[in-house]
Amino acid sequence: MAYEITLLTTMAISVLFALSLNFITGFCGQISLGHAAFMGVGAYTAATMMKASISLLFVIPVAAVFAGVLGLLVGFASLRVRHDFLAITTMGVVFLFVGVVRQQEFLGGEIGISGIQQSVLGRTGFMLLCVVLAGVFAGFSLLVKRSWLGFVFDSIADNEDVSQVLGIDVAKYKLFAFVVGTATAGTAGALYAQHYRFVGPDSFGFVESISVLAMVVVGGIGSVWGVMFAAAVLSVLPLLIQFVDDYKILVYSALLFSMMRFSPDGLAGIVQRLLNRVRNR
Amino acid sequence: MLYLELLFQGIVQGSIYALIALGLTLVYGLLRILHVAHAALFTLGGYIGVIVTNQTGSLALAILAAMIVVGLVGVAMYKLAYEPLLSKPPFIALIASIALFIAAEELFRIIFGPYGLSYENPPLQGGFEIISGFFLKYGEALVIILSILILSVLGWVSGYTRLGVSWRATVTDPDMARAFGVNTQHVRYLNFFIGSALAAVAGVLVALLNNLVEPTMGSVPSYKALAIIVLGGLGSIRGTLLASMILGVIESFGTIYIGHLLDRDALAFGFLIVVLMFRPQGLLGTR
Amino acid sequence: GTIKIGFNVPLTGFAAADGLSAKTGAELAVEQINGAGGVKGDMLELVIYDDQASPKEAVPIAQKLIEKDEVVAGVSGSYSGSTRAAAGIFQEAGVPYISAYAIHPDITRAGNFVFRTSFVGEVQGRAGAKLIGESLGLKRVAIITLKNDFGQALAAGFKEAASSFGIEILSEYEYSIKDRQFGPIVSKVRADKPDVIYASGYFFTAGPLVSQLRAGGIDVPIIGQEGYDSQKFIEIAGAASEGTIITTSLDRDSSVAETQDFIKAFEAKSGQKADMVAASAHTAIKVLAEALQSSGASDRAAIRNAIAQTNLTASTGQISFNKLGEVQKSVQVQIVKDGQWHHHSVIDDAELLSPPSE
Amino acid sequence: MKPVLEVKNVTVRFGGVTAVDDASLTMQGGDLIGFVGPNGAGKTTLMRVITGIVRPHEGSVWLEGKDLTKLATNQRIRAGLALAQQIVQPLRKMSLLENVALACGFSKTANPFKALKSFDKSAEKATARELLRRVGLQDVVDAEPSKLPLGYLKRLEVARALALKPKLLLLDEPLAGLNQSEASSLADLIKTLNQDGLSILLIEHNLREVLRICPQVYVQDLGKSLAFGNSNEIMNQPEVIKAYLGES
Amino acid sequence: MLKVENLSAGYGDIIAVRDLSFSLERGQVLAFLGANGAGKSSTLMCLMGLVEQKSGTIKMDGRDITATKVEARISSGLAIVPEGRRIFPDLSVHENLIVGGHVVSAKIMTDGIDYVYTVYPRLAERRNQAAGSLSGGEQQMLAMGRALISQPQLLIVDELSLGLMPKVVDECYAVLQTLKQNNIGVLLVEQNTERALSVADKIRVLEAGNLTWSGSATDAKNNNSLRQSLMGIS
Ligand SMILES: Nc1ncnc2c1ncn2[C@@H]1O[C@H](COP(=O)(O)OP(=O)(O)OP(=O)(O)O)[C@@H](O)[C@H]1O
Ligand SMILES: Nc1ncnc2c1ncn2[C@@H]1O[C@H](COP(=O)(O)OP(=O)(O)OP(=O)(O)O)[C@@H](O)[C@H]1O
Ligand SMILES: [Mg+2]
Ligand SMILES: [Mg+2]
Repeated sequence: MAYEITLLTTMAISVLFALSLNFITGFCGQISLGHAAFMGVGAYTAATMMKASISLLFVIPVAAVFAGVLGLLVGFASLRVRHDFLAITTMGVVFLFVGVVRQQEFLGGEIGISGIQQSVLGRTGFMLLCVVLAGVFAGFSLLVKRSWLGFVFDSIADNEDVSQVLGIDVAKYKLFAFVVGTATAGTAGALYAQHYRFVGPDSFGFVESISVLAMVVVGGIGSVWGVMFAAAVLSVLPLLIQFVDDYKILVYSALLFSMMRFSPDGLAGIVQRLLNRVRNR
Repeated sequence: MLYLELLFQGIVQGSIYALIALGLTLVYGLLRILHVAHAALFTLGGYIGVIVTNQTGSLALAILAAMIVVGLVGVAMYKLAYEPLLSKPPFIALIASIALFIAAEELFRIIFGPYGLSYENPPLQGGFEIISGFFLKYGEALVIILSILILSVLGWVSGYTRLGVSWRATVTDPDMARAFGVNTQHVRYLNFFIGSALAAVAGVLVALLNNLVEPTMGSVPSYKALAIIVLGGLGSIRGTLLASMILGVIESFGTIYIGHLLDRDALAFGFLIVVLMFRPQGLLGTR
Repeated sequence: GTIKIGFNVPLTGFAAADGLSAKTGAELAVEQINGAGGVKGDMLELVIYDDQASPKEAVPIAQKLIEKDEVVAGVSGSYSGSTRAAAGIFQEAGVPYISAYAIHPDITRAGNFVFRTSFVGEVQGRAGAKLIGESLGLKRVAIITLKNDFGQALAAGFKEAASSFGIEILSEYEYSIKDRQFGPIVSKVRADKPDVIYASGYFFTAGPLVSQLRAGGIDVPIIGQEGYDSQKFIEIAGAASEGTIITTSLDRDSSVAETQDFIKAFEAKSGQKADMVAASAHTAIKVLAEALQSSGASDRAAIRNAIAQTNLTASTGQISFNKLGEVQKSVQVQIVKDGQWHHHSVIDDAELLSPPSE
Repeated sequence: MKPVLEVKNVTVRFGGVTAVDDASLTMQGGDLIGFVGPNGAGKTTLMRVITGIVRPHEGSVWLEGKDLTKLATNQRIRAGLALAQQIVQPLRKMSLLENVALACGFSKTANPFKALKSFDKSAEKATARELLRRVGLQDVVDAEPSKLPLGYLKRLEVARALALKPKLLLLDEPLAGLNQSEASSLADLIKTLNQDGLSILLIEHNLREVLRICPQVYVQDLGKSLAFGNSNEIMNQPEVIKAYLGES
Repeated sequence: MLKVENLSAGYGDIIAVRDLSFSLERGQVLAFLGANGAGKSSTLMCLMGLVEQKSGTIKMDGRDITATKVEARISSGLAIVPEGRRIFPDLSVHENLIVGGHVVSAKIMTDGIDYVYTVYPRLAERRNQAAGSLSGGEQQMLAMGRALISQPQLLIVDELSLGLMPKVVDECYAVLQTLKQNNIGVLLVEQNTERALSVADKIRVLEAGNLTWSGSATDAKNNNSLRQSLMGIS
């Protein structure tokens, strides 16, 4: 049972993290290849505070705020650059984040921060906290999708210039998406620090940014349920397919590739097609 | 004197970046795909280069073989992986490309082993002294000469020949290019062939300079080359060249003078971000 | 019956080469032990998981080893990041854990269930300082540091001890684990005109580094450490590798029977030359088996106590632990001669090499 | 009463080309002005200056006495401008109905927090449906824009602009691509809208329709204001004939 | 020289034109008329091979080109001025014209470009400007010019006068007259019905993908109900 708790916690954190990217990329159409940096900000903030014996429940909001502030800055960058330029700029953010963090003695430099204490919640309690936070944000995402906010996001994702001409203050909306998405990533980061009780510069690099993007795309970009499912599965897939051993990553990447190649709209797309087929019978 | 040497080292590095990034620019220009798996072709080039050299003893033959094989693999990659995704949103192809890249790294490891390969009798060792105390290695000289040669030929073709104009027409509107008789399919094959062959050349040369090819050899170029083509202004050949050289030189001086503040990658990307904030379209990009 | 031993090791990713060596070394040890009748008649079984040298993978793997596979003890065949993350989990669960070759000091500080059969980075760095300042009598040093926990720990130890050996540090350069092109550093080092270079790295970075330093016309001695310790280093650097001196755990020319046996058996099993990583993993398993033998494989606390009492001659020399679980042994110095690693000297200064004890 | 639109001495240069050269124009409330001039005269550019897509090098733009020059496009739209562009730009992943409904909801989309609090779209969809009917697109409200021919999209642009309930409507060649009967019915709609009190500035090369519905025309050539006044009189001026109509 | 029989064309499941037959001789102009979405553009693009042909045959000078690729059709003398201009925005004006001459020899191309610059001096002025920054009308001239470079036997023009000022419309129609005199066939789609009737020899009217009227331009002019439906009140 204990191991299952670990898996569930891992899944819940990934779901929260993936949904936070989905908010920016799936909803508002702003592609980010550097999302792990924001998780990193949250994780480092939390790790430093927890080392100073500050309670997890206080740590989480602070981590969210720190990540959100950085998110706001990157959001401003997104007002200058677009599309592929934005993708690479955000990618730059994650490299810069890792590069800066690894030079900071107070953040443990290359070595990172370890020996973080377990919280008072215990492993089960912590798992429940993670699941609840992921659930709450999923609910919020679903709400946004139904609201006019979601409608405006659709139009910005579609064409920013046209949105302007329809009287939409694109900049405000983009900043909003960035702040919400990155603050949530910061929250996931705080949970990460508690869960692994270790943070290091390499834990929040480009590879992690791509993994989370893969979760969003495999789930079906913009689809809340799809992204949740994909994040849950992909986060533990490497552990589940341990038995293929040496071929683990090969299998993982082959699955990812096939998914893109044969169902580019993700799991959500597959489900949609199946539903259509059933309905058309 | 030291500055001159550092500058020169920057140019060597820049030339390698340019060879790799150029293929990426070609692909991006034509298909708007951020072709990360390009770096896997670079690694493949390195492997073929070392293996053929070790078998035959001829570096020239190895370069040729690497160009042809990798060029064809590039075309196959386009055909099997990208062509079906062209009408999809760009990040689909990006993720697919990353997946391909990871898979390729794993295949290299499984096929050639994790330890990497080296030239048994590394060719072009040694060098000559241009001015006193200033060594130029044969390998580095070859890198620079080949890059200049290849890049100027390409620049000339794309800017001044009918073929180049057709290529650029295909870039902006493939359907209309077809409507004027451009065989866009051939253009794409050729594009991938040339771009991949260039990556292969870079792979052989880097293998030569390091005397090592490893499964993960492509990890640096995989993202740095993306930064370069963006910095240059996506799709601009001259921009790519300029950005490669600037990054090479910045990294060269940066390693020595601010290496303790920021590593090479962070340096390169920090520079990229600063430039993009002032020129969102890249150095030589147009909007 | 069988006794399960957990083994986390990087089989994919950037550290896969060392991972393969470690895995082969550990498997060799298990084969040898089982071939000799196992532990009190029970066969050892390695439960191997790939941790990609990443803490993120290592944590769930440690949990799985402990909670799902119910191993009696664990051995790390991995780098510091993942080993350190896993160590906390093993400690909390009260399962003994031995790090074969990861160098970070915090690993054993996770608690009393965690041991290490190789040197802490700082210790080896200090040994490097003694080697340069005293044995070689060279004073003006340029340091080239691999920018990760391994390289920085070495550099820290080196710098700490440098002044006591009269060493003057002219300059220090850092490079990242992905770098293979060192042109700018070579140019600058040449301009610095040092007497000797102290450069950290793994064989895949050190190979290109050493060959580029030599090709750049720098002919002063180059001192490395156990990261170089692989035949592959010599293959990559080729002729340029001649004369490179390193501090490590494995002495190829050792007269100790265990070491010679290991080298032969490893080459027979893998077709590769033995290296430090393989020897260390081999040693760690041997240490664990010895403890199982003396304590029985039932009670983990008893196993821990048995490990703490270890006094064993293994392929990397005489092994015993201090109260923190750090190994106390002498440092081997090897030099490349005619394309092979050979004995150069031994550094045997108990005070200088004393590992941290708390 | 303040003029609804004032363009004062606007100049725009692109590199060496001066697209708009010291152009001025004043529109009173309720005007319907035909904006004509040769190809490349800078009409679209001036229109873009008015909507804020292009920043003028010199000059200013005023709407009902309010200086717009420093405002962003979306703020100008909220101040009462609406634009139907020459090159159609539908939101391609939305149906026509959604395209228009989004514009109808402009009071709900003023900022993200307001938008987050609003869920109901039925009123906007009803209005959107009515607007699409007015431009003759009632049969394709649920179609995807990318599958529709140009003429439909032109009318979508107009419907979407109307959805913003503007004080001043800017139309850039709305009739191009429509056949003559379609064009004249859209022109009738424009006329009706104007009679209902909306001020409209209409760029159009379809002179027949311009002369039919616009009481006044404003002519621009080589970026400069050439003439302004009663349509029929202006069109008989020799310099207009020379620059625009040609000999025949 | 062009003979089309029972042509159907469309996009996937959508059929845009059904069962269309017509023919055209050298020196003739055939104009398609009809409302938005009638299938005019689809027909033209199908002739070029750019829209999927579902059934029917296309013959050029007696040769069946139904199954041939786009490039082959260009070589057999077709050229198009597409709807919405579709010039190459990133290329300069001059380079756009070079693409227009992709299939012909360098000599023919150079002559063609010179000819276009004399017909449209505005383009010569802007030869090095990126085509995307041209005004709407300038782009239309460029689209027209680009199609003329390869000295086509059959010119296909979709919406010739779209966005052109009256003076330039006159010039373009003058060019069509010249082409007619040079024995070149023209397929024309035109919303300006009067203009179309003035130059065309034959008229075909499409409605919702079906051919609903065909006849000579003179017949069309005299057919009141037709004029009514195409020109609205007049
Ligand atoms: N971004 C740009 N860069 C360079 N020149 C430009 C740019 N935009 C417009 N121009 C030039 O400015 C002039 C005016 O263009 P504009 O589009 O305003 O003309 P217009 O009056 O709308 O013409 P039309 O009736 O043909 O649409 C043209 O000559 C055009 O080539
Ligand atoms: N890319 C496409 N995919 C699907 N359907 C299309 C596509 N393009 C056009 N259609 C459909 O084909 C039909 C005919 O369109 P076409 O563009 O040929 O009309 P048209 O007569 O040229 O109209 P217009 O006068 O507006 O240019 C329309 O019903 C349209 O919806
Ligand atoms: Mg215009
Ligand atoms: Mg049409």
